[in-house]
Amino acid sequence: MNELQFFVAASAIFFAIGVYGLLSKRNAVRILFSVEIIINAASLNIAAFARYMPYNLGNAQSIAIFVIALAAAEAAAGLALIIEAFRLRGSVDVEEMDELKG
Amino acid sequence: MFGPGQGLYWFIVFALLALISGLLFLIIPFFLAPRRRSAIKEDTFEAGQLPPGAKRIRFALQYYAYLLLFLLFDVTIMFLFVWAYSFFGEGRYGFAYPLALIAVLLPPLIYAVKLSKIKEMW
Amino acid sequence: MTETPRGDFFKTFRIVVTIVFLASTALLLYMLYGPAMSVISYFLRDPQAFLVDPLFMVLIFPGLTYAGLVAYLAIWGERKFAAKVQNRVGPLYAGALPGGILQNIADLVKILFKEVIIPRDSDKPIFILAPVFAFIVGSLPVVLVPYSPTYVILDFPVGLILFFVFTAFYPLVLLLAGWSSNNKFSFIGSLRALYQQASYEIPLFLSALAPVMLAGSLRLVDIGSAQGSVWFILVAPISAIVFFTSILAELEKYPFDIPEADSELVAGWLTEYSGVPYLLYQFGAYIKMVAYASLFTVLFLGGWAGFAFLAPEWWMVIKVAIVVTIVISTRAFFPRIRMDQLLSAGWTKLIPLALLSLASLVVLQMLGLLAFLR
Amino acid sequence: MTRLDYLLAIAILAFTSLMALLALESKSLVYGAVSLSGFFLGLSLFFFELGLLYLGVFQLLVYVGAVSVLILFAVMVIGHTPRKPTVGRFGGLGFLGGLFIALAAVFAGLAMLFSFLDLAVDTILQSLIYIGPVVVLLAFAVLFRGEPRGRSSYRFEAFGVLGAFLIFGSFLGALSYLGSLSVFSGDVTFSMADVAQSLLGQYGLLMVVLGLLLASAAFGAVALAKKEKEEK
Repeated sequence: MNELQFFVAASAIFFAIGVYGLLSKRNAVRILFSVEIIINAASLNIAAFARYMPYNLGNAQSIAIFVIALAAAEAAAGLALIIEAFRLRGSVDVEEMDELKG
Repeated sequence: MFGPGQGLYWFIVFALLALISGLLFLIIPFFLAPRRRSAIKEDTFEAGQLPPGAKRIRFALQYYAYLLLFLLFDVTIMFLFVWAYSFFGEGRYGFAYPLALIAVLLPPLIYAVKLSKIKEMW
Repeated sequence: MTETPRGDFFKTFRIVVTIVFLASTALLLYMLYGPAMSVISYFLRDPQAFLVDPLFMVLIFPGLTYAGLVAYLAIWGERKFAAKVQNRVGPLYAGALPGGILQNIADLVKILFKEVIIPRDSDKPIFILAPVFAFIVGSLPVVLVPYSPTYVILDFPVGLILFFVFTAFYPLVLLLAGWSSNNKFSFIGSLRALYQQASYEIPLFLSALAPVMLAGSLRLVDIGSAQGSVWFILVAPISAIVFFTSILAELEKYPFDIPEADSELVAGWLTEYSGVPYLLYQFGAYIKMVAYASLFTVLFLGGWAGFAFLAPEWWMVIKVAIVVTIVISTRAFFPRIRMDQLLSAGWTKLIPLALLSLASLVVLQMLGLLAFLR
Repeated sequence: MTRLDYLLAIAILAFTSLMALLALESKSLVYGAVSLSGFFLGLSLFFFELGLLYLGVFQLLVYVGAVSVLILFAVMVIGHTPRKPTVGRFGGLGFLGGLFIALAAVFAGLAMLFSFLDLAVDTILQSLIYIGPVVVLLAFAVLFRGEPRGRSSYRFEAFGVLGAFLIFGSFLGALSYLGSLSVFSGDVTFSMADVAQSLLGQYGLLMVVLGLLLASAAFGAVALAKKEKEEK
């Protein structure tokens, strides 16, 4: 096996773990964790390809950095939403957030 | 990447030393110090009073905005570090981008600081 | 005084800690075996060469022994100095001529024999391990600071940011410590500390941009070497002042010791800690202070630049000693300020000042006055 | 990569995937948040291993230094599930440690075997190496989960495992294709100038737009977190 394969497989493992969490958890905080894991897996993928395919390392790092910054913004907004939901109903279970159900 | 000639090797040695000395200090009192447990001693310490009410309390979120600002500035300053690194490159990249970044950050800063001063808002 | 049954927890915990301890000791011995052998083989022929060996650096000079020694002297000096200012005597009996200089060793022995009280309702794994992490996190930055181009353990291309990374771990540790104590005072104290650290990290980073701009590098050795002709404190004085103030806030030193305000919050986030864990926190904090003082010296005070009659490392040591003295003397001089004042001062005064300093550097560069640095 | 580098990378992989699973599966949310910061740390170790130092430092400062703190803070605000006896959780940790060591041993053994024999391993065998840990870890995740289960919970579990397998299965094809490529495995030297050139030169405008996005996210978050006037 070559090195690129190893790192891409690592990123795939993280991605799969993230998808598992996203599908099976009902706690909003855990869902946020899963999203973070998925985003991190993506940035690892970018980094691995940049290192082992002869591309511009600077560009690859910038793109991964943008991914990270985006995820930071997402975490800030998501946490504020979760705290607000907790204030309104005293629970962060996404199954119970069904006010909009017809 | 990894060998006795490199700094990283010695970094790991240093970290291990710190870990070992910390754990050593943690282990020593198991042998030296007495351990006589009692209910009052292990109760929560609240300056001599009996702790009233629940142990964990809900607290006001008054300065939460500062934490959000911290996250925002953290990311931006990492960009500014790159700009500062290339500052002496004959002004190749100019001052437009950092100026724009800082200008973009100012409104949320003012908003958050203003809000955090009013206790009733939280 | 009823005896409560000893839980299974401590048995398991002691086993786990011992296993980790033995494993890391074995790894350390394995890693040190080769270098130590080579040192022994050449030491008799050439003792001078040992002084620039990495083993020497890690164990003695910029590493553990030196940092621990400076931290020790700083603790003693802080007590003695504050006592003198407040017309007390301070440490007196242990140790002969300077007066009580062995007091800390006496205290260490006392603390080792003290009972470690673990509150019943605390979250025990985090409660016990948090001080160890605080100690590690506090002592890791020492690795990165160069004492001269040869005396540096880890010469990292983005060393300045890595230094900030290590100090940025600290809020995580103290939040966990305050939470796991399960005490109202602890948690309020740790929240205060968190807000304070988060608020003052930003001016710290912003003011550290000035040396990076002037030296054109993020490698600490390069930044220090760039100050051979002129120290950066002369070029960017505002940045230096902001940096020093933020250091005081990060270290929870006296005008900013709100997290541990002993007259309001018992001991802040350290309320439930006693004995050895408390010692680990305090010692980690003082080693962190040494690291910050050396970073301030490298960034603004010219690093190892000095006259030729002393080796560059000695100049660095002298400057660090001066900076540490200034830091600990604040305890005697300043009152404590209020939480909201502190936070809004960080965001509304220090950040604009740091940005102003950067703007002044840009203007100087545009006028062509910074050409002498190149 | 040398053999030592391989072992290091495998250890990091085991650590990081363990942390990711613990973040999702640990009983208390605070422990989950701490494990999540461990996951971020492990990922930055991957970046350092790849030689992308600035990216690794960025990851550490933003994720471990800021995002983790924010998440931990929010989790502590929300409160936590009622405490379980510590013995059970610690027993779980012991089991986890055993699993971790076993996994690391399996990984290390396989890696040593391949690097010693230097065989042209066939693709199915490689895929097995990749699938193995995921199967083990996911089985563990299903067997030992902390959150109280509702009646419909097992259905979600099943969905989760199925989804993870589908995703990973779709990666496998790509993985076996990557095995046939010839990659550039020489040394790369990190240079800050590269990053500066691309971040300020090529993507400068994008950086400012990202700043705008971050600022608006902070605006929104502050506005959400503050109390409405009417609710006392």
